Amino acid sequence: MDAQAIIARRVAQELRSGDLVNLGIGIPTLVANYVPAGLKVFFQSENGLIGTGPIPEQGMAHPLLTDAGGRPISALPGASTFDSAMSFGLIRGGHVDVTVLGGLQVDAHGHLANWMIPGKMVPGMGGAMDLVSGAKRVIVAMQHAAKGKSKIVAKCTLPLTSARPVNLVVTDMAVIAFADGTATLVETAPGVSVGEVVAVTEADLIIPNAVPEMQI
Amino acid sequence: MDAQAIIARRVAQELRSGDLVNLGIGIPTLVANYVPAGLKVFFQSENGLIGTGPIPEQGMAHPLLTDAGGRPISALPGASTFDSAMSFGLIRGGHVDVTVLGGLQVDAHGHLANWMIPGKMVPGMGGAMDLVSGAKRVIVAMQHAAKGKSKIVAKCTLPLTSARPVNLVVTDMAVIAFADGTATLVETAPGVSVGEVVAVTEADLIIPNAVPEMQI
Amino acid sequence: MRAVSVEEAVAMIPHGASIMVGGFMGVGTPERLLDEVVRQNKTDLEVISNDAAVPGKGVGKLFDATLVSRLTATHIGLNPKAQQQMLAKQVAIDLVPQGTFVERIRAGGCGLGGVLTPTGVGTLVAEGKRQIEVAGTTFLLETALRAKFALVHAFLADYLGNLTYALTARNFNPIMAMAADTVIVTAEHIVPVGVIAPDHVVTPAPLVDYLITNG
Amino acid sequence: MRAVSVEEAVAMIPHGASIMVGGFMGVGTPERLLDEVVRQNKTDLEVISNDAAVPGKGVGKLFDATLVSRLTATHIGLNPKAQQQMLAKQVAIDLVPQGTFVERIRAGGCGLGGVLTPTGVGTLVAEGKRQIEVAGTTFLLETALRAKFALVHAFLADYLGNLTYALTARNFNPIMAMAADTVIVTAEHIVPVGVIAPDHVVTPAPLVDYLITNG
Repeated sequence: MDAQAIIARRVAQELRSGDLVNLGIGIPTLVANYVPAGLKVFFQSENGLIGTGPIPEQGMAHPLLTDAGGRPISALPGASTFDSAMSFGLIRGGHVDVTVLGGLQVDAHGHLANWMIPGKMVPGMGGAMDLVSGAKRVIVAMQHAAKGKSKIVAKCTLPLTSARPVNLVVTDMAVIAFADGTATLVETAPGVSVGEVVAVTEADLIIPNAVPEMQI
Repeated sequence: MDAQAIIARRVAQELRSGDLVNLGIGIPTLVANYVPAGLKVFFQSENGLIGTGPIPEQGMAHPLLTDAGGRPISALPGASTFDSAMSFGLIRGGHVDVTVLGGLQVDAHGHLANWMIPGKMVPGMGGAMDLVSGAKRVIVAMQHAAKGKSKIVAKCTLPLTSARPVNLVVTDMAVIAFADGTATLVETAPGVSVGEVVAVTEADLIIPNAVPEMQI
Repeated sequence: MRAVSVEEAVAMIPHGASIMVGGFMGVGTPERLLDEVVRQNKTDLEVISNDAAVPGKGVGKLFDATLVSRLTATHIGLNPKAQQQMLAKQVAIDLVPQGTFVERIRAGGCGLGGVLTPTGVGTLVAEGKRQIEVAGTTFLLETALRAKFALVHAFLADYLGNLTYALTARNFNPIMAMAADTVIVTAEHIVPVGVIAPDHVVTPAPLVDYLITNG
Repeated sequence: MRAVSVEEAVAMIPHGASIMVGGFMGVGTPERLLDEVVRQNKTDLEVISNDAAVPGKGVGKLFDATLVSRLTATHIGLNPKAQQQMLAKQVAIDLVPQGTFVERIRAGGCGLGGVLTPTGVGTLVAEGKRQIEVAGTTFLLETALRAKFALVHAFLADYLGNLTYALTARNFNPIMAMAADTVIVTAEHIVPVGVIAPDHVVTPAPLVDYLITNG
């Protein structure tokens, strides 16, 4: 299984029936592919839709029905559309149960940096700051390391997305939970040892006696 | 012509084609009866409707279509309905061109008191404070005096509705305009002399050389 | 969303709970929920509602049964019982300008701490409130308002909980449906999924916790 | 509301004007108005728009023609020309979180001085802003945003100016339609009064100043 599939499959396990879920661009988008058939989850697209469905069949796309990147999507029966004030009222107001975002860095306190590399990448924060500040549960889906450097750091060196810590980080190597300013190793990826995770992780991790392997 | 008809007819002359107009309860409600047939005015009911029409025919009323007092109304073709946040967004945001309200007192500066008589009448301000603070133009429609006492006073003794002065007061005796903290007698009612208005008015009035009579 | 009976839904509301009730002079108020609140005799309620309606109708029923300990509203002038209970100090009443009332609830539902409004500056309403100047204009800081329960009346609800409202019965309902921990809805008609077009949904399904079954 | 040609409408916009433009990545953007802005070569525009779209589409066309002097937006990452013009300091760019962006515009349209949001507290976004504590929580004070013109794209407009929007093309359009001195609208379809049911109107007619005639 490739790294992205590991991450997306594991994140999908965090979703509960009835949840309103917002998926960011990149790996988070893949999570929708791994939601069990019986689970009724509402996906929000922050440009104004609840009930996003898969990419439409050839010739069935509508130019006025897109995701936040402007790509054609479909809407499931029971979908609803609304303006951006409502969309971010839902996000900031805690009505989104789970948001899944990509990350550049997450630090030991659970602080996320994912919107800016000063002097290099200044695209704007879009909806990320509101999502991290407002969603009930924030999950970061990202590679554990980039170019051999841990993305789970002692302290973020990049500008923060929010002062509010994330709840969970799911990587291709581990699941790490954040609470009360600490990071706990919750699971390891298949074939990855606790020692390997610790070796590649810059942040201090609390290691419980038993760390199960992801069941994906 | 009775006092109420004089006031309502004269206020109706202040409306312009395309205006969005909010009429308060009492004399202001009567203004709708005197709008010239050719004039296209939108009437707002602050409980969530633009395009209020006359009281429906017997048996045609709908329990979910009422004015702000809960009485059945009708809606004209081209009407729109909305929630209370939108309704007061329209009011506070300056999208209502004219609001016509009743008054207990208006003082020489144009300050209106119309929502409370301490120890006696404490019904709540409803939408009045937002209407006076937010509408582009505020017109007070009221009797000039009550029980022989001028309702146009030197300084309001009753709690103010807003710090923002009203633009015009129309009574059964006169039309008075307010600007820059002063009150100017603009018109007199048919058969009422300038002297009579001045005699019955507590507030100081600026009296132009020529004060025309209402053309109603 | 879970479909429940009106008895089951109201049984969840404890005495002393804060409840937002939709409606404007009883129009768009979930009457069946209020009838059941009266039947189950829920006391000491902190009610947030635009007005006190009139005796026998809407929120007026709660005053008839003296179930209200506190009311946040914009106008109570048409309900003599609410006025009497206020004057007798049986009910604490907070009177709020209507535009401020709805913005405070909207702020509560949208995760805002409050809003700056010009309404009430220089009046009794300003007493005890922070005044904040922006670009030379003075505004009142009005803070967010939330409740434990929102009792909402819709026109159509689908099986998922998507809601529409009819005419002037919309009023505060969709705003309150965002501003409470638990949202309980009655609907004039419950319809299959897909009957309501996505563009016509006013309250999206995930906001609704309980839908009262009909008939 | 007055029905006018697209040439007539754009001729009213002076060089250097502040314009809000509806749309999200070019979806729901009034393309005909932007094409005409480019044709009439309106320069030094202060644009308020969610994003810079992509070259050749939506607001992207204004960057192709280097007509923008200032952009207030939430994201410009998919338009390399906007990024280049920002880095070359040809365009001043204010980046705002998307929820804050829409609330600032809504405040401007609804007569509020601003809102208190938790978004951005403890980040670069907080720099230079007032922080206000309410009940122990810190919020940023974000102030109202308005423009001289709003360029809005609707799905249906009736002869009076009532508007509806389609699917995800609604986005910022109805909010911006409240927050500008002059509101100019294009619609995919112009229909007789009564075709749009009152409960389906999203932008009531009195908010619209000019409707661009079709075909």
